[in-house]
Parts: sequence; structure tokens; C-alpha cells
Amino acid sequence: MPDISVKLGTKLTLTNPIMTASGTFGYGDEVSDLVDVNQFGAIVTKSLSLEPRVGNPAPRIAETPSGMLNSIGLANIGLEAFLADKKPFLAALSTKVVVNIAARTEDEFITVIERLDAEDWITAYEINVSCPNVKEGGIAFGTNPVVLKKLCEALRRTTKRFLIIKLSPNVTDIAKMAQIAEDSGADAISLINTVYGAAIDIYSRKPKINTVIGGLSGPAIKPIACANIIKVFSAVSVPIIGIGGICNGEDVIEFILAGATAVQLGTVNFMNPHAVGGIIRYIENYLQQQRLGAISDIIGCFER
Amino acid sequence: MPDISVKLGTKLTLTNPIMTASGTFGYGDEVSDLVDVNQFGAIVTKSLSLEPRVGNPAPRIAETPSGMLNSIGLANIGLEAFLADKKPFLAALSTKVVVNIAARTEDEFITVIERLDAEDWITAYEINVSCPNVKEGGIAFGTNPVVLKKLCEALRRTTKRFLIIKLSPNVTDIAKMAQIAEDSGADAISLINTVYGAAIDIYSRKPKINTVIGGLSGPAIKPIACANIIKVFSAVSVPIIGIGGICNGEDVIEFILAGATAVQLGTVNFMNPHAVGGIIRYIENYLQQQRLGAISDIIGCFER
Amino acid sequence: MRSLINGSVLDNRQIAEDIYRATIVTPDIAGAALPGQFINVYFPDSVKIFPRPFSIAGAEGSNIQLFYKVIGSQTELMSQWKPGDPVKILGPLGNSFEIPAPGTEIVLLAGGVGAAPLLFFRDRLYESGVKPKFFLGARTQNQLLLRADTKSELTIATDDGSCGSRGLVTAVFYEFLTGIDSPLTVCACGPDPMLKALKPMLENSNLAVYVSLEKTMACGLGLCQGCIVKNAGHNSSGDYSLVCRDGPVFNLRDIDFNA
Amino acid sequence: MRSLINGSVLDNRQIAEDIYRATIVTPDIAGAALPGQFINVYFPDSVKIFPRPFSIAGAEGSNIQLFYKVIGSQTELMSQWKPGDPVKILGPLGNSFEIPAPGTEIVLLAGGVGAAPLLFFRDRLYESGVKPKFFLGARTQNQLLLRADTKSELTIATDDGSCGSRGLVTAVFYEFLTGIDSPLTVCACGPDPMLKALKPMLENSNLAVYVSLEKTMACGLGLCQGCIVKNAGHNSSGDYSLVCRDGPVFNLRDIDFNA
Ligand SMILES: Cc1cc2nc3c(=O)[nH]c(=O)nc-3n(C[C@H](O)[C@H](O)[C@H](O)COP(=O)(O)OP(=O)(O)OC[C@H]3O[C@@H](n4cnc5c(N)ncnc54)[C@H](O)[C@@H]3O)c2cc1C
Ligand SMILES: Cc1cc2nc3c(=O)[nH]c(=O)nc-3n(C[C@H](O)[C@H](O)[C@H](O)COP(=O)(O)OP(=O)(O)OC[C@H]3O[C@@H](n4cnc5c(N)ncnc54)[C@H](O)[C@@H]3O)c2cc1C
Ligand SMILES: Cc1cc2nc3c(=O)[nH]c(=O)nc-3n(C[C@H](O)[C@H](O)[C@H](O)COP(=O)(O)O)c2cc1C
Ligand SMILES: Cc1cc2nc3c(=O)[nH]c(=O)nc-3n(C[C@H](O)[C@H](O)[C@H](O)COP(=O)(O)O)c2cc1C
Ligand code: FES
Ligand code: FES
Repeated sequence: MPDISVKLGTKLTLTNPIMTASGTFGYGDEVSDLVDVNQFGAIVTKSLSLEPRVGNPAPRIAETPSGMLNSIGLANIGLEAFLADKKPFLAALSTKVVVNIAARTEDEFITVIERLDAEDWITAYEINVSCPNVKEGGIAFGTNPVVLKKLCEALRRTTKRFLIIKLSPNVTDIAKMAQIAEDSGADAISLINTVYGAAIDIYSRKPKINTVIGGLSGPAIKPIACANIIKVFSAVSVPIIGIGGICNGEDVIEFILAGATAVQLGTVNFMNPHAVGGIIRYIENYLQQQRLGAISDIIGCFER
Repeated sequence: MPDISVKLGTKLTLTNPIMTASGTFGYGDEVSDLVDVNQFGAIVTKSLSLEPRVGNPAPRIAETPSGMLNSIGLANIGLEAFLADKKPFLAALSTKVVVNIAARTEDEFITVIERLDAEDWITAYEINVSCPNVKEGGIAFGTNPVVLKKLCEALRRTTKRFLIIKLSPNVTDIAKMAQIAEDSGADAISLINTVYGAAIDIYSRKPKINTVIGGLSGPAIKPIACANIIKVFSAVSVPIIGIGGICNGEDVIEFILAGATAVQLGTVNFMNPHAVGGIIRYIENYLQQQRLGAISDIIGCFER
Repeated sequence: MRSLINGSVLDNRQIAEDIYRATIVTPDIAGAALPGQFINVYFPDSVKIFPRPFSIAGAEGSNIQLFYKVIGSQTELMSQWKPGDPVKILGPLGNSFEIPAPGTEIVLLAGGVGAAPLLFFRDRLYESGVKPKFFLGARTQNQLLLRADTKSELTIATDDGSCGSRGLVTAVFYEFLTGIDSPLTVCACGPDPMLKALKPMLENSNLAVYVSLEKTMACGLGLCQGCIVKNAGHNSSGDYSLVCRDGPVFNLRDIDFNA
Repeated sequence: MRSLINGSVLDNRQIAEDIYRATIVTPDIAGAALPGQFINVYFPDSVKIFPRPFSIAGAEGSNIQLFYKVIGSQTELMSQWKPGDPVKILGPLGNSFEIPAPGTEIVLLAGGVGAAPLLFFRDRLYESGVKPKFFLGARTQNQLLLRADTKSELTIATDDGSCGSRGLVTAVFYEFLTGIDSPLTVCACGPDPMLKALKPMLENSNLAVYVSLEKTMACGLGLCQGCIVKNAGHNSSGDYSLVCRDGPVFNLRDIDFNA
């Protein structure tokens, strides 16, 4: 059997490269009667903030060609409820748990991390500096190089845990943002968060999502994600976690060839909540058929 | 019958808001036996450079979910052949002709425009500062505010003709680029050019297009275009020409509600070369059904 | 345990204007389904990526029934289902209507294809020995899901009067209400404006009103947080509920239609 | 005048392993079609946005014939066509094979489903009184488009020897060539490696070789500049030709397979 485990640098090994994408798999417990959550190499939880957030008003989602827009607005139960209600489920998982964090200020990030550092069932943090549909503390952190550098450095000083910075594609030069994250001590870069998008109902003349401009995800953005992985792969040496439009095993191999060490499944969880099982089987078959011993042999190995 | 003509500022009126998108309709003569080219409000020709360009090697195109990647590389016949071979067809059209220009240097832009200024059958220039798949003189002009300003000012000094600046979505702040174009004297802004994208064949491990990263177009990018129109509409007062993923009449209305005064049909010409006829009928029916007298009544009129 | 499975179409036919009835063989879902619950229908390789939710309109033996109105691309695809076709479905999803305590009369109130979940509820009520009152409205007689019924006391209203009384079904229902002063449970499903119009009924303390809501859904599983409905002021469990997970059936008291 | 029209499927059936033959009613295209030309098939509301090009494999009366191999999603969709189904098609597109001057013998050379355009050419040659030699190769007998022919002198080769000679069809063809020293026109269609293997034949000045090429196409109309093939050095008309507009039939001399 080929080896499908992956090492994210020296600090973190996953049994397989398939993670969930934040905000598309809840806290994992919602579908635990439907999907064996431990099939994933890691679970990434919905963006967590210090206080609960109710999120944006309706409408929050809209279908677009081979994709969707969302403006959930980082609705989440907040740090205390997370630890009280979700810990029992998450701490009992055999797979790794990555907590995705979103905050309005640097201080809020630090407070959340300091509290979570006491929890030994958490493996890593993914820092969401790229949410396109909240007013404060979303993408602003991820589009300004100076702000990003200061934040990453502060977070690195705060925790020794595996630190993933999640980047936005809505910038002129994503490679530069990735370099800043790397230079500031990030252990890995995940990308992409959603792409700016909008849609208008031509009869009501209302925007199809409440914030007018929201985040585009799904198969439509797969080539955009792939291009960004390629750019970042040649700019940094920390591992990349590829996200964006993955639907099946082929897409995962494509992203790994482009330079991703691991990947996240987002919108596909809505289209096919069982995707992970088929993807893992596909990867194993692909490796066997291509006579490859390990998935890690092909990271970034496309012909330039 | 409702009025479907549109005024692009005070300088230019089109009989209808539907134009062709550069590079997706050749020089118009290729399909003149298939489509009545004069149905369009204006024809925009394939990006023209001073000298002929052979373009990029194969493969140049690839299908992606609800979209496509291209790296044609601005293949074109060059200024002299354009005037010799294409003028007879183009000058005889009853519709307006917009010449899209791409160049490696500011001087090349100026040389081409000076020569074209002598041709009275040309109505406007569209300046391509946003091609993502050529090494020199493509997107570089359109991503750096300083460079863009200098170029626009120089072009404005060169010609009195209607000047359209075509912007790229591959920037952090498209509204800022649009403002620069407006401040430098552009008569209109067209957007979006293609979005950075890539795809890799998992068996050959080769990129699906020769330049590795190319330009994504088609329905997949429609929400991205719509968001960019909305952003630019609130930032400038010159008219906007909306481009990106339009397939049908609904999409056109959506873009006009978002803030476009006219639109361009790109990839849809490949999916349905007859699209224009149906779109014009759709717009007329929509206006009648909504009891609107003129398409221009709804430009930018979505509920915020 | 819910599961995404390949059901098989047993029958699929048009039964009214734009309205189809499909019978799908899917023993697990049929065995577990409760009235009010729904299933997701999945459409692989489609430009539209969301599964589509449909109320379970009946469950008997190994089969479930759907009633669906063709309003867009995916219901159009469904209308082409042929016996034997495999269909990817997941369910049962969501919560359900509950049979009220003895002594409380129950009334079903449906607009258009909103009758679907109530038909199933009627079946279960009838099986438990209750023959509910069923008020059914539609635009014209051509859009009625049923015209006569042995399992309920059916009252029909159509906008054009082509069958039953002329006008809104809510009007006929209000008329009926005026004669009632014993406890009553109303279970309603239909277009939002119809459900919204029931709000004043809450002033009558004898009435409990349950409504089944429809919202655009991306997942149907509580994953995306897309299908929100605003909680009414006195409900303290957070500002929004999820229609797919906390509903689709809500106590009308708990929700705020104006947001 | 070309036009995008609704053809109607008259017949569609599997005739070999993964290979189907469709007959489509489309009088305008049938009337205008020349051997070597192709049509675009359009698939509305599809995740895949390019039309798919298929060689016209025959044209008789109001009908055209296609032979297609199911290799992906769109040919899979085509395999489900039923008589009476409407199909959006555009054609005829591209250039064609030309009947050589009298005195020049003509040979058809096909690999796999590449036989499609050559079947049409064979028809037209036969109608003009020529019975061409036809070398047809396939992987196994199950993948042969035809096994016997009255309109040509058919020679078959299969990789596994299950029909005709064992081995590559080019090998059988080379054997035949050794006995020939009069002018010969070869018209070939098949996988790129097969066509590439014909390059050395150009050293024989008695031979003219025409090949029909396949490239991924976005438009089929000369609009996108996507379907390029590199011109061979001595051709001065620009560095690339468009397969859809300048081809699909090229003089093998004019193209460079290595780019
Ligand atoms: C819990 C639940 C149960 C449902 N049960 C049934 C049922 O039993 N029978 C039935 O016919 N329908 C039911 N629906 C509605 C059904 O899901 C939609 O009609 C269907 O998704 C439309 O898909 P489409 O692709 O054909 O149309 P689309 O192309 O998606 O939509 C066409 C138009 O209808 C609107 N629309 C889409 N979805 C909805 C919706 N949920 N409510 C109102 N308008 C909508 C769109 O905005 C658009 O304008 C239910 C919905 C929910 C949430
Ligand atoms: C001028 C022309 C004439 C053609 N005539 C015929 C014909 O008569 N009969 C026939 O069966 N096919 C013919 N083809 C090929 C046919 O167009 C493709 O097989 C078809 O487009 C595949 O569509 P799909 O969606 O089923 O497969 P896809 O999912 O698009 O492709 C599946 C796999 O096949 C590869 N592929 C796609 N298109 C081609 C191609 N053009 N050539 C080689 N590999 C390809 C893809 O890279 C992919 O790996 C012709 C092509 C051209 C350009
Ligand atoms: C409904 C929805 C909610 C999301 N919420 C979050 C979130 O809370 N935090 C975050 O970092 N990303 C969030 N994302 C972004 C995804 O994690 C992912 O980066 C993006 O959707 C692209 O991947 P996909 O195309 O596979 O969905 C959300 C995406 C969707 C569709
Ligand atoms: C094959 C192809 C070639 C193109 N060539 C050019 C070009 O030469 N100049 C230019 O300004 N834009 C070019 N574009 C971009 C289009 O004009 C348009 O901006 C883009 O495709 C988005 O619109 P669409 O989604 O409707 O295609 C090209 C696009 C495609 C698909
Ligand atoms: S539809 Fe996703 S949470 Fe309800
Ligand atoms: S396929 Fe578009 S130019 Fe040939």
C-alpha cells in the first residue's frame, strides 16, 4: 500500500493530506452520524472568535456557475462555548484538530490563542486573515503587508503551536504575503480563502447576499487556487495547504503536483458530504497505478 | 419599443450595450457568414500590437469547471496587416469599431495610436493593460498604480479619441486603479480581463497551458466581474463596460444593475456564437415586462 | 443514521400543472422518515452545485414520495426521471411535526406544493386514528395536489374559484376559526407571505401554530450556516436558527419573518 | 453559410467497444458537407463549456453520420442520445480532403476512430468511380469501425491480431508501399503518434500525404486562436496554423509535430 501520510515540515505529520476547510464542516459533530470524521488527516473548525458572533443577516448564500457566494460573517459560538460544548467531541477524535481563529484585533487573536494553548487536544491554529465578508478584522489583516507582518510576529511570540496563516487570493501579489508569513515564523501557509464575488437578482434588484460582495468558492475557483499555489510554492519553503474548489481525487493530485503538501475540502462537503472516502481511495489507486511509493514524492513535481 | 441605446458619457452612443470582448471574436470577419456582426453595439478587435506577434506555443487553452484558461499570448497580425487586410471589412460595418491595443512599451502604444488616429472608421481605443499571459507589457501596466498613471496620461495626450482602459481583477484594489485611469483622462473603464488561473494534467504532470499560469474566463468568473463592477461603480464617474462570464440576457441585466453602461461578450462566443441576438431580444422583453422605457434607467440601480 | 444513498425511481409523473409526483425506492429513508422531514437530492456534474431539498410527502414500505413543482433547472431535470433511474439522495433531514396531545384538535393548512409535508403528516395522523381538517389552497384547480381525500376533511380554495371557494385558503381557514374556542394546533406550509399572514393568529392563546419553512440551502446539514431564519425576540438561543437543522418546522412564535 | 442549428437524432447506437454511430437529420449541413470537414456539437448548461468537434463521417440526403468514441463526459452524454432528441450543431467547419488528379492513386490510412472522416471520403471517391485502398487499424477487433467494405479495398490490422494482420496498420501500409513507384496520395487520420510516424514517407517524392489533425478546440471557428499547430520551416505564412480554420486537413509537409 502506498504511503499517503504527509509531513508539514518537521513539526506535524498527518495520516493523509485531506483536511476539512474552515466554515464548511462546522465543528465536525454536525455530521458525525453521516461521515467518519476520523477519515480526514485533520479537522479544521469553523473560525472561532473570543465572543460569540451571530454573523450576517440573510441572505447568506447564493449559487453561481459551478460555485457559490457566501457571507456567513464568521458566525460562531465563541471561545467559551467552543471549549464547553465542542471539546468533548473534538478531544475524543483520533484525527488531529486545527482551530481556525478570526479576530477583530491583534489582542483578540492573542487572547484566544493563550486560552487555547492550555488545551492539549489541539494540534494547530489556522489564522484567518482573509475573510472577505466581515467589516472588521477580516481580509484587512491579509491584504496589507505591514499589518500582516506585525500580526504574524505577534502570534509567533504568543504560541509554540503549529501556526498556519490562511491567505486571501484578493491581492496583487500573494507570493509576497506568503513570504511575509514565512519570515514571521508561520509553520505553513494555507490558501486560498474565498474570492471576492457578487450577484444581483434582476427582478428584486437586490444583491443575492446581504453584504453585496461576498466570497466565491467551489469548482469555479479551482484554477485560481491552483495558480496561487504555484506562485506561493516557488516563493516559500514552508509547506502549503491547498484549498479551493477541490471536488475529487484528481483535483487533490493536481494541487499536490502544483505544490501543496496537504489540501482542504470546502464547498464539496455540501455537494457530496462523503467526498473524503472516495478521495482517499483515489489517491491510493493513483499512486499504485503510477508506481509511486508515497504521495509526498510528487509535491510540487509538475513539469515547468 | 424600449430604448436599448446607451451613452458612454457624452462622447459616445451605442445602439445597444452589447460589444464583443477582445480576443474572443477575432477581427469580426471570421464569422461574418454566421453572425450578423452589425447586431453588436460595437465590435472590439483582438489586441493589436505594432509588430505581428505569433503568440505562445501550444497548449493555449484548457477547459475548467464552467470556464476556460487561455494563454494565447496576444497573437495578432500587427498594425500594418491590420490596416491592409482588416480595414475593408471593419470600415464597412455599420456598427462601431473599437480597436484594442496591447504593447510592450509606452512608446509602442503611442506609435500605434498615432497611426490609427488617421483612420476615421475607428471609434475608440481599448487599452489592454491587463493581459495575464505575456511576459512583457501585459498586466505589469495594470497592477502598478504609478506605471498605470504615467501610461494613461501619455495616451490621453496622444489622442482625442474615446479612450477605454481595460483593467485586471488581479489586484488588491481595482477601485484605485479605476480612479487613476479616470483622473488621467480615460473616457471609460472596461473590466474585467481574465483572472489568474492554472491547471495541471495529473498524468503527464504538465501544465494544461504553456505559460503555466494563464487567464481564466467564462461563467465561472461572472461573480468576480460583478463584484469588481460594483466596486468601481462607486469609485468613478466615467462609464463602466462590464466583462466576464456573461452568457445570456439575465447576466447582462445583472451587470448593468451592478453599474455597467455597456458589456462585452467573451467566452460565450465560443459556447454560442449566436448569443448576441437572443440577448438583445431578452433585454427588450425584460424592459417591457418591467415597464421600463430605457435600459439606461437601470444602470447601477440595485438596492444597496 | 443518515446516509447518502442511491435511491431508485419507481414512478415519476406529472399530476398537476408544473407539478410532479415521484416515488423513490429507498428503504432506509422510508423506514426512518417522520412528517416534516426532508431529503436532499444531489445532481452530479451540474453547473448548479447545491443539492435540492424536498419534503418527504409520504413513506410506505420501502418507498418515499415527493411532490415537486418545476421552477428551475434542477426540478426540470427531475421531471425527466424515468422508472429505474438511480437518484442520489440523503435523508431524512431536519425536525418534524408532532402529533399534539389528545384533546387538541389539529388542522393542516397548505398553499400550493407546500401541501407535500402535510400529506405525509395526514397519513400518520390518520394511521393514529385522527382525521384532520385539511385546508388546501392553490392558484387554480390545475395546480391542486389533491381534490378529494378520504384521510382528511378536505377544504379547497383556489384564487380563481375554479375549485372550492374562491380566494385565499387562509380566508377560508379564518372563517372556520371563528367558530372554534377549544385548543387547536395548526400545521402550515406554503409560500412565505401565507405563513407570515398567520402571525396575528398567535394572539389567540388557544392556538399553537407550527410552520414548515423553505430557505435556499447549500448543505441541508447544518454545515454552511446559510439557511438562517431570525429568531423572535423572546427566544434566547441565539439570533438565528438554521432551517435545515433547527427546522424546517418551527413554532411560529419563535421566528421573525421581517428579517 | 454556416449556421448553428437544431439537428434531430435519427439513430444512435453502439457499433464497437466504446464506439457509437449517430445519424443526425440536418439537411443544410448534409447538403454542404465535404469529406474532412467537421461539426461542433454544443452542450447547453454544462460544466464543460467547449463545444466538441466531430468529423463528418458520411452525408446522404438530409442526414449526416458521426462515429464517436466515448472518452469523457460529453461523449458519454452523446451516447445517451435517443431518436428524436434535438442536438445543437454547427457546420460544416474546416477544410477538406481533395480528390487527387487522375493518374494519382489514393490510399486511405486510418487508426481507430480516425476512420470517421475517411469513411466519408471513401463514399465520395466511390461515387466518383474510384475504389480506394483503405488501411484500417485498431487495438482489437472489438474496436474496428468496419470489418468488410464494398466501396474500398480494405486491409485491416489489429494490435492483437484478432482481425487482419497483427501489429500496427502503418506497418502493413509500409509493406504495400515497397511495391509502389507511381504517384500516390495518402490521406490519413488517427492518433498523433501514428501521423507523426508518417513523416519519413515524405522523403519519397512520389508521395503526397494529407493528414487530418485533432486539437482541443474552444470555438472551432478561428475566433480563439487556441487550436494551433506549428508550421514546418519552409511555410512562411506565420508560425502557427489553426486546426479549425486552416485545417483540420494539412499537407504533412507543412506541419511540425515536435512543437
Ligand atoms: C425544507 C424544504 C423542503 C422543500 N420541499 C419542497 C417540496 O416538497 N416540493 C417542492 O416543489 N419544492 C420544495 N422545496 C423547494 C425546492 O427545494 C425548490 O423548488 C428547488 O430547490 C428549486 O430548484 P430548481 O433548480 O428547479 O430551481 P432554481 O433554478 O434553483 O430556482 C428557480 C427560482 O426559484 C427560487 N427558489 C429556489 N429555491 C427556492 C426555495 N427553496 N423556496 C422558494 N423559492 C426558491 C429561486 O430563487 C429562483 O428564482 C423545499 C425547500 C426546502 C428548503
Ligand atoms: C477536427 C476534429 C474532429 C474529430 N472527430 C472525431 C470523430 O469523428 N470521432 C471521435 O470520436 N472523436 C473525434 N474528435 C475528438 C473528439 O472531439 C473528442 O474525443 C471529444 O471532444 C471528447 O469529449 P469528452 O467530453 O467526451 O472528453 P473530455 O472529457 O473532454 O476528454 C477526455 C480525455 O480525452 C482527451 N481529449 C479531449 N479532446 C481530445 C481530442 N480532440 N483529441 C485527443 N484527445 C482529446 C482529453 O485531454 C481528456 O484526457 C475530433 C476532434 C477534432 C478536433
Ligand atoms: C459557507 C462557507 C463558510 C466559510 N467560513 C469560513 C470561515 O469561517 N473561516 C475561514 O477561514 N474560511 C471560511 N470559508 C472559506 C473556506 O474555508 C475555503 O477557504 C473556501 O471556501 C475555498 O475552498 P472551497 O472552494 O473548497 O470551498 C468558508 C467558505 C464557505 C463556502
Ligand atoms: C481566448 C481568449 C483570448 C483573449 N484575448 C484577449 C486580448 O487579446 N486582449 C484583451 O484585452 N483581452 C483578451 N481576452 C479577455 C477577454 O476580452 C475578456 O476580458 C475575458 O475573457 C473575460 O470575459 P469572458 O468571461 O466573457 O470571456 C481574451 C480572452 C480569451 C478567452
Ligand atoms: S443549509 Fe447549510 S446550514 Fe442549513
Ligand atoms: S478552436 Fe478557436 S481558433 Fe480554432
